[in-house]
Parts: sequence; structure tokens; C-alpha cells
Amino acid sequence: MTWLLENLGAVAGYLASHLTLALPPIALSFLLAVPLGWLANRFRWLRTPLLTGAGLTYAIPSLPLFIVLPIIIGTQTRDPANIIVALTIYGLALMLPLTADGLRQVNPLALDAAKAMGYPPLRRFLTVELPLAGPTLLAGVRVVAVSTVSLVTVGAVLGIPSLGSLFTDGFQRGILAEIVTGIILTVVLALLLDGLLVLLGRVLMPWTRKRPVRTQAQDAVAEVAA
Amino acid sequence: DPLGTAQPTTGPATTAAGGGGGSLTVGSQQYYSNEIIAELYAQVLEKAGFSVSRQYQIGQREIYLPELESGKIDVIPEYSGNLMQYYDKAATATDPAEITATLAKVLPAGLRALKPAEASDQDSYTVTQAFAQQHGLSSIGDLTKAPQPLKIAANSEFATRPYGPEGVQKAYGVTLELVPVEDSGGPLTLRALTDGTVQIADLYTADPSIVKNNLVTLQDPEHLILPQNVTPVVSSKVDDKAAAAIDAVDAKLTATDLQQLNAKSVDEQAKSADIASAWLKEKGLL
Amino acid sequence: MIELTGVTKTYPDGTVAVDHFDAQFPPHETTVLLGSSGSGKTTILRMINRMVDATSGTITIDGENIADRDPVLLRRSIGYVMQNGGLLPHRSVLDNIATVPLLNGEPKQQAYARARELMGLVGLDDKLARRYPGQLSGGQQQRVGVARGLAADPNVLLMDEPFGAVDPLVRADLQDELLRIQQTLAKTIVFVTHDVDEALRLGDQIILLEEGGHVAQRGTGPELLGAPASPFVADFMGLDRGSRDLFDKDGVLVDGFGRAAGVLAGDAPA
Amino acid sequence: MIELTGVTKTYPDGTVAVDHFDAQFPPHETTVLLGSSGSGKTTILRMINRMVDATSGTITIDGENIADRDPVLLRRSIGYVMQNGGLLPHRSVLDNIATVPLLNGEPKQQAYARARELMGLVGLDDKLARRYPGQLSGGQQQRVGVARGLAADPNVLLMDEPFGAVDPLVRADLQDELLRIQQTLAKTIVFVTHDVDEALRLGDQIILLEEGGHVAQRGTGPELLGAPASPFVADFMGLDRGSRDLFDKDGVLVDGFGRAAGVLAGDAPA
Amino acid sequence: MNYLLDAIAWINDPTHWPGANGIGVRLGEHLAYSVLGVLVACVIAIPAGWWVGHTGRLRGLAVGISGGARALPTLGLVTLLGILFGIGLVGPMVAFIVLALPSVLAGAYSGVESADKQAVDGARASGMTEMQVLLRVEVPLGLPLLIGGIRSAFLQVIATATLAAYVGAGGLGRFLFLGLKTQDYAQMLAASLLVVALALVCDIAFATAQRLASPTRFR
Ligand SMILES: Nc1ncnc2c1ncn2[C@@H]1O[C@H](COP(=O)(O)OP(=O)(O)OP(=O)(O)O)[C@@H](O)[C@H]1O
Ligand SMILES: Nc1ncnc2c1ncn2[C@@H]1O[C@H](COP(=O)(O)OP(=O)(O)OP(=O)(O)O)[C@@H](O)[C@H]1O
Ligand SMILES: [Mg+2]
Ligand SMILES: [Mg+2]
Repeated sequence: MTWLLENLGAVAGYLASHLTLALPPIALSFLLAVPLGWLANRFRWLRTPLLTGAGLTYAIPSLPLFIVLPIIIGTQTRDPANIIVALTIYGLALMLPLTADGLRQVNPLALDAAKAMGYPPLRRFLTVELPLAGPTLLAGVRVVAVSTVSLVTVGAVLGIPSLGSLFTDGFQRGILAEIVTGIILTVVLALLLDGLLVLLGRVLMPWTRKRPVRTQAQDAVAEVAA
Repeated sequence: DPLGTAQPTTGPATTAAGGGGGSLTVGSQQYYSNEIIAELYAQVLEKAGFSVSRQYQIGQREIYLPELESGKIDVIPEYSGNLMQYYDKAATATDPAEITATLAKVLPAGLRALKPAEASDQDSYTVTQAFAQQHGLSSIGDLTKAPQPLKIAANSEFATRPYGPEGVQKAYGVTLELVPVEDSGGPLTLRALTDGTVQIADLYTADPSIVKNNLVTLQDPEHLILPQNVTPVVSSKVDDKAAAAIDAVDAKLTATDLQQLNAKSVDEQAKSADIASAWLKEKGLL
Repeated sequence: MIELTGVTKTYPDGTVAVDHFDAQFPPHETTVLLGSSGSGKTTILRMINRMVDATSGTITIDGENIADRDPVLLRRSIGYVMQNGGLLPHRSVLDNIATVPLLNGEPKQQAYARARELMGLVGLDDKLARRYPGQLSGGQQQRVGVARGLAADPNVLLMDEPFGAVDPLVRADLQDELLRIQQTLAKTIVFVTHDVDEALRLGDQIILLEEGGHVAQRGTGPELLGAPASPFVADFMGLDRGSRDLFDKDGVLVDGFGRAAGVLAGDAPA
Repeated sequence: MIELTGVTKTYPDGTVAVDHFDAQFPPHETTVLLGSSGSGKTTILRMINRMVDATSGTITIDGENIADRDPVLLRRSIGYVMQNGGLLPHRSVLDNIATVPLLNGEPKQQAYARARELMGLVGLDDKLARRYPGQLSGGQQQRVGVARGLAADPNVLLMDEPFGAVDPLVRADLQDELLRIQQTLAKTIVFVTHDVDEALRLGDQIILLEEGGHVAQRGTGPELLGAPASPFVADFMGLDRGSRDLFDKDGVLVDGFGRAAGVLAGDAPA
Repeated sequence: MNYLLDAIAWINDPTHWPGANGIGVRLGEHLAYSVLGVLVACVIAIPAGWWVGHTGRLRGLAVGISGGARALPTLGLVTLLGILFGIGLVGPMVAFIVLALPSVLAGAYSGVESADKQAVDGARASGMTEMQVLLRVEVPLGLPLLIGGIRSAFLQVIATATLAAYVGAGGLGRFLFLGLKTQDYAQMLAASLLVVALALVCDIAFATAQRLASPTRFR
């Protein structure tokens, strides 16, 4: 605690750069997963390669990816773009299967109804299918958010500042408090982001806030009595 | 210490056009000791009227040297032997003066090395006091008196170094078994030594834990181990005035000084900026 | 008038769901497609709004071949009510009802006003307007489904077992409601069910289907009960199970098992 | 004889599902619990085999208070048949039927032999023995459910809307089958349904429930139809909707809407 | 692309395979660490998950633990455990277990929860004891989800097991760190490729197991 208080300014700076690095991959992996998830469902033969591929990408050790990526995309090693691209790849690996599942599990009756009412295809996808897959997509984004926040720390090994810098520095200097501070802050940041996403979901998907079963039953009774 | 800087490095350096001496970017390795030295340079440069931006904890050589070459960084504290080997894998120089001479030749255009300090921070064969006494050890060659093979904790690349197991076998007849630990002489390596997992550890000579734990660093009469004197590498933006300021620091930086600076960071958990300014004031440089 | 001529549907897996089906659904009347599971009722219904495209045969609405119409626009012009309502779970009751008018570009205010009117027509409390389907009882959802089917004021209303998922009391209510609405609006309704009682209650005309959409018999309810064309019809209508052969026992009508089925109230009213 | 005295169930969320319910289910007879959704039928049924523990009141079977019995052993002694069968999807038909005898430690061979016998009794082809529930039609699954309920030869059989999920034709078949089985086995059956026709068909005694398990009326089918105790009963039995007031129209019995409901076959057989 | 070819050439070099420092031994170590880590996680998480899924108690806690453990940065954990336990397998093994725990736990409880409610109800009503309901009904029906959880845990641990080399243990991480520290990117990339290939093989094995656990005949 004392350690944290004495180094508050620096830690705040790390926190800020940590967030700057974590947010773009979270957003990007969502934006990429939606069309890819749609493809995986639309074309059956694409499903297995896409989903297995996603699973395997997740198995790439992060350190070499961070080092090899700049060679491939032609950036400098310490460019934040590397971290963002690498973490987007990992995020996509987590997000894609969930997106595909979410879209596949949308109640076909609702889609059928939308079609029967005369929704054109694109509008149907954007205003019916996507929102109805919302809860699963949200679950996916939450997992991605948590794991991305945690993965950003690996960048510290390459000298990209984040809460992970507290690990590398604390380790070299043998300061346990510094490492523990880093771990706790990373977890807290991840869980805060997660909480925010849950709130966002409540706001964007009001229909998922079901009323208690009891009132529903009372409605039914009231209707029968009416 | 990354925590000593007013604002930690995020993104590219802000090289504000300074008043008297222009603006310079000082970088450091991802190594607290290196950051303290960088901070020494930064503070004297500021005193000399330069506006300095700091880019600390930039990973390892393969990451920051390209940035130095491309002009994103102007000053970085380096270590002579490894720097030479980075640019010339076949270099054979082993004593400090030769290395300085070679460096001048192999550094890419636009970069130059300033005068090395007395202080160095190099690999070492370090054993515990008890082990040294038990077998009467003072130099690497004495290790033959202990039962072979001996275990040494070091980074994995130790195996490929001239002063690694093969070199030592050839030069001193000592048989070593490498236990790879990837923390570059950090707490894991130290602990492996003190808890008896290994008999020898490759610690850096400026590591304050050597003094703290009463460890014994073995002599290297055959000069297998490359000297690693603190050597600033600078870009062409560093003019004579700036170079003079930096030289003044290195002229006073001794091996003991460096160990003490490091000890302050590790034991007192002080920030690099505070450690640096205290030392500079003590030496009358600030 | 909706006319189906030689309509056949073979699904990609080879199932011949409907085989050369001919029928006419007269305007302003309710035609019930009755049959057990898998007889092709839903397939026939969905070919009318091109949710399923017929493999062969022609379907015309007021003389116009639906194959020549844009399916999206065709669907907007036909009301469709399905089992469980098929409501959009993420839209409020009002939005659900106003969907088609809004798709047709009607101004929001006008569409919502009409939706509220329809809520009254189908017997839904105005307070439910802002609720989501998941917050309604089964019966209320069905009412929303009916209101939605009527929202664009279509001439044709297709209803696929719309009351299958609810309680018998609620179901009877919904049937009453439909009969009442039909008295004022007089739509052309095609109603699919497998419940004989429901068919007898709602259908001006009943088409009883066997597997493959083959017509076992068509006619009014009394015609099917009074003169079943085949043992299948008699069986389906429950005539040879003893459950529709009713016996008078002290004013209570009992079936062949001696179980009560109704009360004899006298001769039929004129 | 099963007796329930002042039985009340309040669920943890405060819902009073059943409120001071009294009833006797006579041995070797079928008692139907009839009522609309949420009236507490399932709760009453499940209190008998202690799947739900009553909040207060006593339930006795043949004079013994079930609260004193080990619930697991109690359940093995009572047959239970539920909607959709509630079969184990990962066990074959034979294994499903033999579950309870095997739990009771009966030797495998004997349990399987009995299971095959039961398959015959409920009208299942022997060839289905090795199939999994997912490979059966809805009606076949229900038959397996009934066979499973009978497997341990229990005196008491609890059936919770066992035929709710199937086609009306299949449903009628299943009802016939049950009546036939009951003629030979004469179990004490408690049968839950919300279908009036089914209740009239199967029940020796019918208990019509209002919300909270309040008894609206109890008696035989003809008693409920002939002398409804309240407007609710009349409404529920369909008497004041005009659908059970039948009129004779040229031998076809029609309801108040002029829709056909049956055929008048003469006076009741003795 | 060149690096990739070099890496493949490195793997194809037969001299890199045999011996105490060869690919064969390292591959075996890597697999062994992963199996051990996941196995220990299973021993802890499966009974706990089954209990949570069956009773519905402490579900919030289980979800919280899963989420929180996912947020734990592996790098921080490895450095912290390194300082606490020194070199050797203990530190990384604890990290692997922590890493594997959330997926296995979630697979265990969600599997049990996913068992068809009607089937479970039917089983209980037939007179199965709670233990019988769990072991004979809920567990077999939840097996595919459980295996799915173990599968993703295993993939994650395989990817992370390279860190064991950081603190002196073996595994494919040895090649990775040696390559990294000596700028031998071909070797480093080769190590990564081997890790991915190992993951692929294990993934296929798990997919097969998952399919066997949920034969289509149930559906
Ligand atoms: N998309 C499809 N692909 C293949 N076969 C289908 C498809 N839809 C329906 N069928 C088959 O076509 C036949 C008729 O189906 P349809 O849904 O029209 O029957 P239905 O009378 O509506 O039955 P239900 O009362 O069960 O709704 C059935 O054998 C069914 O299995
Ligand atoms: N586990 C439970 N927790 C809370 N309330 C419950 C629970 N189970 C049932 N209820 C409530 O108790 C009342 C009676 O439920 P029950 O299931 O016994 O009715 P039912 O007559 O069987 O209805 P249905 O015909 O829909 O099956 C209902 O209001 C229901 O919402
Ligand atoms: Mg249908
Ligand atoms: Mg019930």
C-alpha cells in the first residue's frame, strides 16, 4: 500500500497507457468477429476451418507473436500497433466461436417472423439477428475484455509501458509490493471493464431485463379472470 | 526506475524545441540500473540547458538500437562488450581499450560511443562465501578443485557465449552444467545460488546483491569475460556541449558507485530520479 | 380470392410435403386447414406469402400470380400470425405491432396510434404497450401476434396454429375474440390447426388434409361430421371412437364410454 | 387411499401455489386434477412423492404419513409419468423402463424381461428396445414414460399432463391405451391435465381447481357438467360458451354458433 | 515468410530432434507439464464444479472465480511465484493450474446445469439418490461441455507452458528463449510452430473425445 501511495503518479500513467492499449483490440475483435461469424454460419464448409483456426491462434505463445508480428506487418517492435494487432488476433480467437454460436442460436421463429413481415435481408441481420444474438455477443466481449486487459501486460517485456511494467521492474528489483500492485490493478481494471460492459448490456438490451416469474404468472391469472 | 519519471513513456517522444541547447531524447534499457544511469545523463543535460524527454525501459538491444539508428532516441547508456558483439559477432577484442577502438569502427553511421566510464556491469562467475572457502576459490580456474560437473545458473544464451561452458572448459578445464534461468542474473538466479540449487551464478558485477549476500566473484585471469564498461551511445544530434556534460558523469562513475546506486533502488526502493540527483549533487555535478 | 392450382412442394431433402394441392380460399371467409402433424398444412400456408416457394403449380391472389411479385413486398401485404406469436423479443409490444407499417414507411406517430387502436381491438390493456414480449403471458403474446397481423390492414390473414400454445380457457377466449373481429373486419383468413374443435368453431370451410397435402375432404363442419367421405375422416373427426357419438343420459350427453360430453339444450335455433 | 389434509405449499419466493388443499384419492380409481395454468396441479402431484415438500398439512398413503418415509424409497414405490416423458436421453428404451427395478436391486435379466413385457403392454414394438429416446416419435416416448412409471409395479401412478405434447390422434390412442391398462391393472392414478375432454374421458373423479389449489368443484364428469357449482365451473367446462350446450340439427349436434360438435346416437346404452 | 521457411527448416533438421536437449525430449516435457497442470486443475475444479452445478449453491462465487482467474495476468503470476518459490517447476505449475482452473470449473458446472431439466426431474422422481442423479444423469449429459472446458484449458496451458523455461524448467520454451536471446528468430519461430502443432494434435484428440461423449444417437 505504501509502495502504491509513493508511486501513485507513475502507476496512474501506466494505467492510462494500459487502457489505451487494451480498448482498441476489444473493439476491433468485436467488429471483425461479426462478419466472420456470419460467414461461418452462412457457409457450412467455412465453419470448421474458421473456428478451429480461431482456437489454434489462441495457442500461439504471445511473446514470439509480439516479436515476429512487426516483421510481418512492417512496424517497429515497440510500436503500440503491434500490441493492438496481436491482441486483436487473440481477441478474435475468443470472440469468433462465441459470435458464430450466438448468431446460430438466435431463435429461428423470430427470424422467420421478421422475414414473413417483409424485412429485407440486410436490415433483418442488423436490426433483428444481431440484437437477438446480443446476450451471447456480450458474453464474448466480456471474456475478450478481461483476457485482453490481462494480456496487455506481456508487452512490458518488449518495453511497451503498461501495468505489466510493474512486473518486470518489480521482478528485477525484487519488490514484491510492486508486482502485487500490478496484479491487483490488472484484475481490478479487468473486472471494472467487465462491470461496465454488463451495464452497457443492460442499457442496450432492455428486453433481457425480465420481470420476475411471479408477476408473469399473475398476469396470466388476471387475463384468465378478465 | 520507471517510477521516478514524472510521466512514464507513452508513445513517441515529445521533443519540444528547447531553449539554449535544443532538445534530446534519452532512452534506457528495460533494466533499473540502466535507467538510473540514463537519468544521470538526463539531469546533467537539463542542467546544461537542453530540454530532455525520457524514453525508459525500452526492452532489449534489438528493440532500442534500431530506434537509436532511426533518430527516435539520441542518448542511451550501453555496455561496451555486448554492444560491440551486437554489431560484430566475430569481434575478438577482450580488453577495454581494444573494445573502445573496435566500437568506433563497427558502430553504424550517425552513431558514436562517448568515453566509457570506469564502472562496468558484466557477467561474472559468482559463488557463495561458504562454497569459496570450502574449496579455496578465488579465480575461475580454482573451480577444478570442486567436484565436477558444477551447476551454473545463467540465461540460456550463456551456452553460446565465449565465456560459457565450452570456453571455460577449454581455458580453465572446468566442467559446467548450465541451468538456464531467463531473468538475466535477477532474483531467480540469485536464489538458485543461495539455496544451493546451483554452485555458481552468472550475476552482473554491479548487482548490489553480491555485496549484500557476501558473495564471491571469481577472477577471470584469461579474460574470457568481455568487459562491459558503461558507455553512452549517442546520435549526431548530441553536440560537443552535450557530450561534455555526459562525459563529466562518466568520469566520476566508479564500479562501487554503480553498485551503491543500484542498492538504493533495490533496498530503499527509491526512484531513479531521486537516486540520480542525490549522487550528482554529492559529486558536485548538479 | 386465393387460388392454388396443382401446387407441389418438394423440400431439398426429397420430402414431398405437398403434392398437387388445389384449393380456393374465398374472400372474407375463414378457411381452416385441418390435419395431423406433418400433413403439409404449414407448407401450404407459407407458400401463399412465398416464405416457401412452390416447386410447381400456381398460386394467385385476386387473379395475380404471386410468383411475379417481389416476395418482400408481397409479405408486407399479407398478415401472418404464428404459433407462440413469433414476436420480436427485443421490441416493445407497440413496436412489434407497428413493424410492418413502419417498414412500409408510414410515419411513426401514425403507426403507433394505429397500433394502440389495434391493441384495444384484440383486447390488450393500453398499459402493456411498452412491455417486451417476454414480460407477457402466453395469451397476451398471441393477442399481440394477431394485432401485428392486422396492422397493415391486409386483405389476407394467414394464421398457423396461432392459439396452440395456450391454456384452454385462454384459447377459447382468443377464439371468441377472433370470431368477433372477423365479424367486423371480414378478412380472408387461412387458419391452420390440428384441433378438430377449433376447426369446427372457426371454419366457414374446412379442408381436412392427409399426409402430403392430399385432401381427405372439404366442406363445412356439419358436412364433415354428417357425411364423412372416408374412414380416415370419420376417425379424424372422432366419429368412430365413440367420442362424437353422443347419447342422451338424463339431459347430459355422454359418449360411448359413458363419459360426459355436453348438455342437450333442445332443437337447433333457427 | 391417498389422503391430503390442509396441505399448503408456499414457494421460497412467496408464491402460495397450494392453499389448504384437502382431498382423497380412492384406490384403484383415476382422479383427475383439472385446472388452468398455474392453478397448482403439478405442485399437488409432486407433494405426493415428495418431489416438493409441503409447507404444512399432512399427506398419508394407506394411513402412513409420507413425511416419515425416506423420500428416495417413497419415490421408488410410486410411478411418475411426466409431459415429454422426462426420459434419460443417454439410456436406451429398455434401460429407461428398467430404471426403478434396477435401482431397487432387482437382477438385470429379470428387470429387462419385465421391461419387455411392459413395452408390449403399452403398445411398443419390441424392436424399439435398444433405441434411444431421441430416436422415437413423441407418442412413442410417452408410451415409454408410462411403461417406466409402471415398471416397479407401484400401487400409485402420478401422471402430469402425460399426453400434452402430442398430436390429437396420437393423444386419443394413448388415452385409449391408458383406459385399457387401467381395466386390468387398476392402479390408484392421479392424473393432471388442463384439457376438459381428457378429464371427462379418463377421470372416475374430477377435482377442478382454481388458482392456489382451491377446489372449485369435485365429482364425476356428469356431475360437473350437469350441476356446475359456480359460474367458474360452468365457464371452465365450456358450458356457458355455447360450446357444450348442444342442439340437435338433423341428427348432427351443433353448438350455439351452429358449429357441429357430434352426432346424436340415441339414448344412453345401459 | 523467410523466417517461416527457416523455422520449418530448423524443425526438419534431424539433428535437432534426438538427445537430452532435442525437440523430442522438449516436446515430451511440454506435453507432460500441460497434462500435469490441467490434471491438477481438474482434480480441484471438477468436483467443485459438479457440486456447484448440482446444488446451485455458491454459483455466484464460482462465476466470480472463473472471471477473476481469467483476469490474472500470467506474466505477473509467474514473476510473483518465481520470487516466492525460486526456480523449478513449482511456480509455473501453480500458474498453469490457475490458468486452467476457470475453464475447467465453468465446463463442470455449466455441463451439469445444462443437463435436460426434465430428464433430471424424471430421474429424481424415479427414486435416484442425489448422488445417483449427479453421477448417472447430470454428469454424463454434461460431459461434452466439461470436455469442452478441459479442451480450452489445455490449449491455453500448452500455449503458456513455454514460460516454464523462464524459471529453469524444460519444455519447448527452451528453444523459444534461446532463440529470443540470441536473435535466432528461426529457432524461436520453430518453437512457436511446434507449440501450435502440439495444440492442433491435442485439439483434434479432444474434439474426437467430445464427439464420442455426445454421440448423435442421443439427439
Ligand atoms: N424445411 C424442410 N425441409 C425438409 N422437410 C420439411 C421441411 N419443412 C417441413 N418438412 C416436411 O414436410 C412435411 C410437411 O411439413 P409441414 O410443416 O407443412 O406440416 P404441418 O402439417 O404444418 O405439421 P405440424 O402440424 O406438425 O406443424 C413433413 O413431413 C415435414 O417433415
Ligand atoms: N419452483 C417454484 N418457485 C416459485 N413458484 C413456483 C414454483 N413452481 C411453481 N410455482 C408457482 O406456483 C403456482 C402453481 O404452479 P404449478 O406448476 O403447480 O401449476 P400447474 O397447475 O401445474 O400449472 P401448469 O398447467 O402450467 O403446469 C404458479 O403460480 C407457479 O408460478
Ligand atoms: Mg405446421
Ligand atoms: Mg403443471
